Amino acid sequence: MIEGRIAHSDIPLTKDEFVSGSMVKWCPGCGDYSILNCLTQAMARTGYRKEDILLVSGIGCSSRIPYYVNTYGFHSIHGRAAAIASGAKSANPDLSVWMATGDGDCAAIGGNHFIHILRRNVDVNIILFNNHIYGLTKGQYSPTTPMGTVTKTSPFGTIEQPFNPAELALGAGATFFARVPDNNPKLMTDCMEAAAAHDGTSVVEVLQNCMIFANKAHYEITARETRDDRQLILEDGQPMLFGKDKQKGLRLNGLQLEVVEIGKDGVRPEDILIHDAGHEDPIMHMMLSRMALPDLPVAMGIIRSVKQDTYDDLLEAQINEQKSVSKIRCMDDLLNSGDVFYIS
Amino acid sequence: MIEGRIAHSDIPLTKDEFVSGSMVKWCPGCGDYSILNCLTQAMARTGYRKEDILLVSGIGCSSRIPYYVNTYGFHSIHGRAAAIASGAKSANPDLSVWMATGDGDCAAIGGNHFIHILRRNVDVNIILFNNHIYGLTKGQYSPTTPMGTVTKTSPFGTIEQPFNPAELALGAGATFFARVPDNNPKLMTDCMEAAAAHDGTSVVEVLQNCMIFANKAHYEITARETRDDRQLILEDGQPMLFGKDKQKGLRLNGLQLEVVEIGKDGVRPEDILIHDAGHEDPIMHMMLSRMALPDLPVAMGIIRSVKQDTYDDLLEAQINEQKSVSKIRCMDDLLNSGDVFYIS
Amino acid sequence: MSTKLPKINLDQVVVKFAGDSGDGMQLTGTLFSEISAKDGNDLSTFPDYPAEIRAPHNTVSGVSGFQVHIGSKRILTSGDHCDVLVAMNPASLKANLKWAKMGATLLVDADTFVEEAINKAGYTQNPLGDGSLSSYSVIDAPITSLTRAAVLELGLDIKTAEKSRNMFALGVLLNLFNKDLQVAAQQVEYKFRKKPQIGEANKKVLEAGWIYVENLELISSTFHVGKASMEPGNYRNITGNIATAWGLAAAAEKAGLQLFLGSYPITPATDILTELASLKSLGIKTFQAEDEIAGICSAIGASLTGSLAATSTSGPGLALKSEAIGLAVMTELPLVVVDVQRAGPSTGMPTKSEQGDLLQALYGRNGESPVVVMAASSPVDCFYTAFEACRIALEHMTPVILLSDGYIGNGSQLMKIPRMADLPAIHPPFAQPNDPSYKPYQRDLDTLVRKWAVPGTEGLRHRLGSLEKTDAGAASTDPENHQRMVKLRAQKVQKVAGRIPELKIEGDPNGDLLLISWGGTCGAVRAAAERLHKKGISTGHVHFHHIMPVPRNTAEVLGRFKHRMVCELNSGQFAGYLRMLFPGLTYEQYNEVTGQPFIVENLVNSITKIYEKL
Amino acid sequence: MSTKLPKINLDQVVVKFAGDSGDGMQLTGTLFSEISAKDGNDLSTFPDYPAEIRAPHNTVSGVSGFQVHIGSKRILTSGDHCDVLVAMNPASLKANLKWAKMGATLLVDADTFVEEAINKAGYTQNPLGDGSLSSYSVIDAPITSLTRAAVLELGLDIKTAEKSRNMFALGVLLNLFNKDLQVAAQQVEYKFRKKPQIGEANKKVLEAGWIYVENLELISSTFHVGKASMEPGNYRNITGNIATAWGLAAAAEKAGLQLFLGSYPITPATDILTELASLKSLGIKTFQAEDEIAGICSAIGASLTGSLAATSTSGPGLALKSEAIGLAVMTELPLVVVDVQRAGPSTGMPTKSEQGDLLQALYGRNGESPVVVMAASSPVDCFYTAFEACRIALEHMTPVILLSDGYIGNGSQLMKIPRMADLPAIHPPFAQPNDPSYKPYQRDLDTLVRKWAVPGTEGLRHRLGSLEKTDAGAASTDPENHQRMVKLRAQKVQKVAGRIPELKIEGDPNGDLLLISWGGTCGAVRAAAERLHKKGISTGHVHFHHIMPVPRNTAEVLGRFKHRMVCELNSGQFAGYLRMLFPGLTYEQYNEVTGQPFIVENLVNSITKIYEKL
Ligand SMILES: Cc1ncc(C[n+]2csc(CCOP(=O)(O)OP(=O)(O)O)c2C)c(N)n1
Ligand SMILES: Cc1ncc(C[n+]2csc(CCOP(=O)(O)OP(=O)(O)O)c2C)c(N)n1
Ligand code: SF4
Ligand code: SF4
Ligand SMILES: [Mg+2]
Ligand SMILES: [Mg+2]
Repeated sequence: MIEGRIAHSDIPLTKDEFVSGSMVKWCPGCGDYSILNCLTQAMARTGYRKEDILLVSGIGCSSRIPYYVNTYGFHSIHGRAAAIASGAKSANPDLSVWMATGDGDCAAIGGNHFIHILRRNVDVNIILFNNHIYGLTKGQYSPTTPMGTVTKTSPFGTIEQPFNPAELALGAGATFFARVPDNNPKLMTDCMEAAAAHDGTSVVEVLQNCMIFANKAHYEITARETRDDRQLILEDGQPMLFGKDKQKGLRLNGLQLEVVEIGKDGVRPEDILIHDAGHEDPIMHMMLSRMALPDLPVAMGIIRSVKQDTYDDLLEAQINEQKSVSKIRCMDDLLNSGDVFYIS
Repeated sequence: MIEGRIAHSDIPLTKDEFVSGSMVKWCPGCGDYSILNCLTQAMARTGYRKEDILLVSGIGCSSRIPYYVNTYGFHSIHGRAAAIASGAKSANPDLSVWMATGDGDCAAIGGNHFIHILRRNVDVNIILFNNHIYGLTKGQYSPTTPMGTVTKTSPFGTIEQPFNPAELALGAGATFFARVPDNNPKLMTDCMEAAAAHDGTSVVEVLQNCMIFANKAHYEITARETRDDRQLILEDGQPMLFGKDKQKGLRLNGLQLEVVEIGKDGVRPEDILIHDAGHEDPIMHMMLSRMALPDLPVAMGIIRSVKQDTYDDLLEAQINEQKSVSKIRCMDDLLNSGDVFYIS
Repeated sequence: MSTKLPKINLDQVVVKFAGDSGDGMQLTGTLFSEISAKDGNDLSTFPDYPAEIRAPHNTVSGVSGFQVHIGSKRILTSGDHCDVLVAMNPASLKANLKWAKMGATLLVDADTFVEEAINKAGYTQNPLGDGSLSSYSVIDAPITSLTRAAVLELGLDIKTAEKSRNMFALGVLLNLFNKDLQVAAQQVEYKFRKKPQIGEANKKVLEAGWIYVENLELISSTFHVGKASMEPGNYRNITGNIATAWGLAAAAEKAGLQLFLGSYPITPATDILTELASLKSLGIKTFQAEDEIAGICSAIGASLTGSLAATSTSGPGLALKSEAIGLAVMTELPLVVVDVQRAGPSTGMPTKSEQGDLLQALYGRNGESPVVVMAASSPVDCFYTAFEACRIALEHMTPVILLSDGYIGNGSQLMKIPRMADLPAIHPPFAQPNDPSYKPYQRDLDTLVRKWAVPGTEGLRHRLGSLEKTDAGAASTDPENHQRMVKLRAQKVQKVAGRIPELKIEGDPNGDLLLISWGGTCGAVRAAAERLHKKGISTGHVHFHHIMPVPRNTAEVLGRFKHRMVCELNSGQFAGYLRMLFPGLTYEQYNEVTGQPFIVENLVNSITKIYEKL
Repeated sequence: MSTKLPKINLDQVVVKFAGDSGDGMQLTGTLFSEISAKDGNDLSTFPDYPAEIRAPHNTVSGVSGFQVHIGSKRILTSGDHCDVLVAMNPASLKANLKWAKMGATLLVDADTFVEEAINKAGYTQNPLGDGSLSSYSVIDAPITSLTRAAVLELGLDIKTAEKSRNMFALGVLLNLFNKDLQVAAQQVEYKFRKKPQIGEANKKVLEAGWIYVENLELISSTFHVGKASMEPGNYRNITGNIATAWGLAAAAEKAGLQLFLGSYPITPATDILTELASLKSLGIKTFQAEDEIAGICSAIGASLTGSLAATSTSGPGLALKSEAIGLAVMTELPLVVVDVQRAGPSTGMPTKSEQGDLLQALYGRNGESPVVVMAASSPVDCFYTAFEACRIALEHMTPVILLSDGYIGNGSQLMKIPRMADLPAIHPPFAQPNDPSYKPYQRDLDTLVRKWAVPGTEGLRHRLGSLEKTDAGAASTDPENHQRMVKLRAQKVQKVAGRIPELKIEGDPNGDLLLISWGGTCGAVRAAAERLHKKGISTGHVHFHHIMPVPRNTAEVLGRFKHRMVCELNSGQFAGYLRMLFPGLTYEQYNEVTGQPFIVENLVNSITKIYEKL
């Protein structure tokens, strides 16, 4: 994006100014509240004028969020937010375009638009509320529901392998992917801020808890008591350490990641892998994305963030180029171009 | 799949019996002819009765192939073949279900069904005719067209990163993926045969030449004169060697694949990586999928082939389980189950 | 016990349960219905809930309602205004008082009428204290505290304890209506059979509610709704969506085929998928697809390969399925598409009902693309209409769109349990293996139906497709062939008229005014017709189960009356359709597009007004 | 040169070029049209090609045709039967002879009439030798060999050389019609300006063809089609699809907005996308989406953010867009949806034309979902109708569906080049920044149009969405609000009637018979009306550009005639629609569903027959 393309607010904005004040209609205890909190905070931090922010969503509990955010908003139809946001940003690159979507909205009905926006790298910031369930329609399994889960539509357990959104996104060419639990607002807000700063499509997957239909779906990963040992919070340029005292870390063994403990079996701090979110080749990011309990901690934070031309910038550039080289500068030119003859 | 589920023909069948005899309506010189050839050959090799094979396709030049194959066929609508094939196989697992699709049909409008069939691992054999163009509609770019290509709808070059079908498929959880050039019928037929033998969704991507709208799109890779140096033909359990005299090979350098020459710089045959298509972790398969000219040869043959329960088998198993445990065995049982009361 | 109070006999009563989304009103209403049914009442129910899962506590937008209409006579609708309103908090009262009849009994939880809740509901003062309810008979029980007290001995935490407040209300009502406490206690026990401790608590609270009435001096009389005179037999209470699911399953069993449902969840149609997903022991396969398009396409794949295939959805999903329905039209494969309509356009009001998809069902596809369209008229009728839709789809090799709606889909009725042996047989037109003369599009001369050659059949290999085809199945752009095929497809659908029942006029068979309805409004319009007739307007009523094609005698029936009035919950779609089909006649319209079912009283009044001006 | 042969003056002539898919017939036809246009003829063209890219060589199914109708009088259609048929191989002759008038001139490449090709075409013997063409005037030129000879000196390989065979045919025709060789040579040079060597070869062959006529003893006379009397000015030949693209672009320029097209390729609509993709210098953005749904959704995103947004497709794509059109209806955003209709149902016959999507355009969405529907009547009219569709969409904040079809989309006509200054202004109803009273759904009292507050506008932040809304933009399930909004959306669309032109009757203004048409059949039906009138039936013709809403005076105009006959290339969709709207009248129908345009002669004969029975 051309620096300064999106106008900045003259005065610093606070999170509260980004709260619309509409009555919030999520269930008490829903993880969505925390996302709303972080999102408004992150938007305030971008410094963009509230008028220049557009939040597009699909349909689902999660997709109600535009009503609660004090920017321009569009609560669209199920699954299509990515296509709408692509059009909005390509048409009007002066806006900071955000998108909110659920695991069903994004990966079921919206799957195609999701992989295509990533491939094109349109500058849209996607917040993916992944609660492993269809909330709004009352508890059917989604494409991220773990194999074997009993839900309303899988009374004997699902028989489908779930998507791992990070793997799917990387396979589609994602340039930015972050994953955060819904109970770490600091990390979430930081990742959202980074997503906004990233030129191109950025995905922030939030492991969100649906109290009602998939309570504790992420509990094994996110429980406060055990999370230090079960989450690896990535920091760019830093060694990949985790555990209460950051004594555990990741090491590469062939093509396999393994957990080692510093000081044990002669492991030294410098043996630990350093996270490089900006590495163009996505193989290590793919490995991080795939890390799963119980053998490995789950990777949190920014897994990948690489520079690549955005669709919207390239489109503008092509238009500017044509404007400068073409002789057709207005409709009268066009109408009178080529094979025109006078009839008397 | 349960062994013997699909009936075998009593007599051996030949390729010719699989040719329907309908007039073939592709352009002279189109790569599709070679695919038709190999497909009928591969079908003959499966030994299945012609009646028990169903070939489903979408819309496109490529999707016309069912008319030319002497099995049951279904030339459906644009992009939906994977959904139709999923239904066909889940409903009727006694059939050997195949699917033909183009890069537009599969990765543009059909993208969502493609990633979902892979995630579910329905036992369908997909032949993906990848010619980097929309053929039937006369030459618009597709989601696999390389960045910058001039086509009818991109007169100043495309501004979209293409999908790499293998990467996309692996990101979606593919259990079988093979890639073949359209001018290596032996390899193509072998891969198709392996795809048919694989339980679950298998994809055979054919780098197919569209004479008319994207001639020589794959020429750099497939040209006979140079192909030995530019293609690495994978063989399961074998070292990954290529070049005229198989003197070049792949070695792992950190997380990077590199080309080495046996005998040069002390490289010994045992330094060369061995291909393991059946390895569950897809990281190496992802690396192989991503190999690209000029630094690396392009991987051909079966990149990945791992065992995983199929959707259709799990569905049958769940039904059989319920049939054995439930008291509801017919509609009369159901109608009279639960809260029923007599009114006199 | 309750013998000391006088009993008033009523032939019908409407009860509405209203509370916060989490207050368990749907369960309470269901239990009340079931207990009444066991007591011999006929009934009809109507759940009316907000789109949010747990809409904000104590707000009007968060109120969840469940209306039950019980009677000793045949019950046609879930009732207009209610005789008894249960309001579990101020917001419920605020939202529903307008639906209570003058003089109705109001049961409210007095404990909830605290300042915060009163304000949140939008009241400026406490309605229990300001005399504004003086024309009602108010029972302001301290339900919350009495509930807590009732379960004290069980040692539950307050939250769990309070969750059974709804049972207190139920207990009060059951006593008021002279229902058997024992039956009720058993029913509650059954519902909570998987959580016996909670069940115990609920039973205790139920009893407390019951006893409360005994000791109450406020109440001067109880009511008694007698047994309805129903055909003797086994009955069950069933919602329209479950009935639809079962109708599909029954047709599969009758046809000797596997049932395959390809679907994507959407309110208010999801229950059909949910129900069929649980019926694996009947060999039923459900495929929860990635979207509506994959839902129908997977069903087309299943139909192609020999299953009875169906797909279920609501309006926005039907829109997405349009293109694929065209594929089923072109390939002439059997397929049932269920649309449980909701209020549109677009996402609209997902939990509200409407009849807005009629023209979409008829015409929402490219090209000349005729399909059979039918509509269910009540929760129970969903069973028979779904069965019939399957029978037509299979025997006529055609997609059938079955229109239901949120009102009948979620509403319930008593169903006399049918015997499978009594349902009609289904004979799909399978092609004979190795038939040397088989051609994919060769047709039965009479019905114009082509034969179904399922992959796997020996000697009949062929290719179907979405391109225009010759009889032999070859793609063709020949002008005459196309014209012929377009006609044949249309005629094939028209031929279905030959096998469907004729229209039956209820009420006056050739009077001044014919009320015309289709779909889920049958009961309300029938009731309106009866009342109009009683008011002295000679009125008949005709209801369309079959919309494309219409019954053979339609023109004749429509022509018998001086005036025709089409009543619909849309802007006049069926009226327009009738004008297209039978242009010689004039049609009056009565339309509402509010997301609510017809109120019989409004119907009667409005129609009378229109009629008087004719 | 050609002065030695007598010239016969004709006021109109139909020429059909037919050859194998690779024979370059489309180019030949286009060149012939352009040269005729420069010579002052009015014209209309009709390309008719197979679905395959290179259908099998020498087969009937692989024949590609291009028909040109030129005249010194106003040309209404691309012509019925042809006066001159060019057949580049036996299959082309076989496929097209039925379209040649008795006595027509046939130009064939005698070199191609070899046994294999003759058999492949389905002839049992050589038609050039069996006397079967005796009623035609046959020029059997050895085109292939003469072509080779003509370019011998250029040293081209045989394949390249033979590719210019079509120029030989063109040369023959130009001489036959007394066209200027110089103009033709320049035109050819221009077409091949990027491949000058090929251009050189083509020019040489063109000359050879020309000269061939000079030396030909077979030909006894040449023809002359005089200048049409057209308004003087600058003209160009333009196809309907290009005209549509330019109409959209012109509207954007007039409105001062950026044009955004979100689209997915589909025959026969792709050219609109292709054309606009090339116009980046006008600031036009095209987004080739992953599918039709993303096509329209990206356009909705662009509309939301302040562009003039459009999406283009054909029937199956319109079906896929149904759900999203509902979103635009609900959010009341301006959007133009172009449907270049083709023969359906389903994939149908993609390269053939039809008017089968009318009811889909009107009703193919869930719920009550009204949009403006318009239809273009000719290639040139596509420009003006597209412009007007944009103007209405922008000024009335509504989606507009613009129906075109394959026939007018691919066909061409001479367009008098308009001046942008002469086109009407476009004023979108933008909201004022910081307007304190701004509400998203507050409406202009007269037009019922809401204001457009584009993101970025200060002080107007709001949320739009697919749920039913109050004026203030809050989601609402209030019954009265919904009823009101449903009505307002419908009325807003009806209000457009206030600004569109009234219907104009051509021919008899209140005679016995009114022919009614809409869309691309205007020319044929007008021609038929004229001929019927000449035959003595007092006939008027009225053509509908506006379908929803219809012009204000429709009822009055329809009522003036004794009989009304609706002529359509479908099974009677518009006729049914008129019955719905104006039920007091009766409507006769004439329908064809063959994938072909109307043949004026058939129209006249069939209508006469029907009329005589009335
Ligand atoms: C076209 C269409 N299909 C289906 C639906 C019904 N529907 C609404 S939200 C939803 C899924 C919600 O799940 P998710 O996206 O994970 O969001 P959550 O509610 O869990 O936040 C579905 C199936 C719809 N509104 N529109
Ligand atoms: C719903 C719909 N959209 C668009 C089309 C037009 N269409 C037909 S084939 C095709 C793309 C063909 O490309 P590909 O799938 O790569 O197949 P190929 O012709 O190259 O083999 C398109 C866009 C259609 N038939 N249906
Ligand atoms: S249903 Fe689940 S996701 Fe939806 S608001 Fe309630 S807790 Fe949150
Ligand atoms: S257009 Fe291309 S892909 Fe299609 S048949 Fe011709 S050569 Fe093959
Ligand atoms: Mg979810
Ligand atoms: Mg292709």
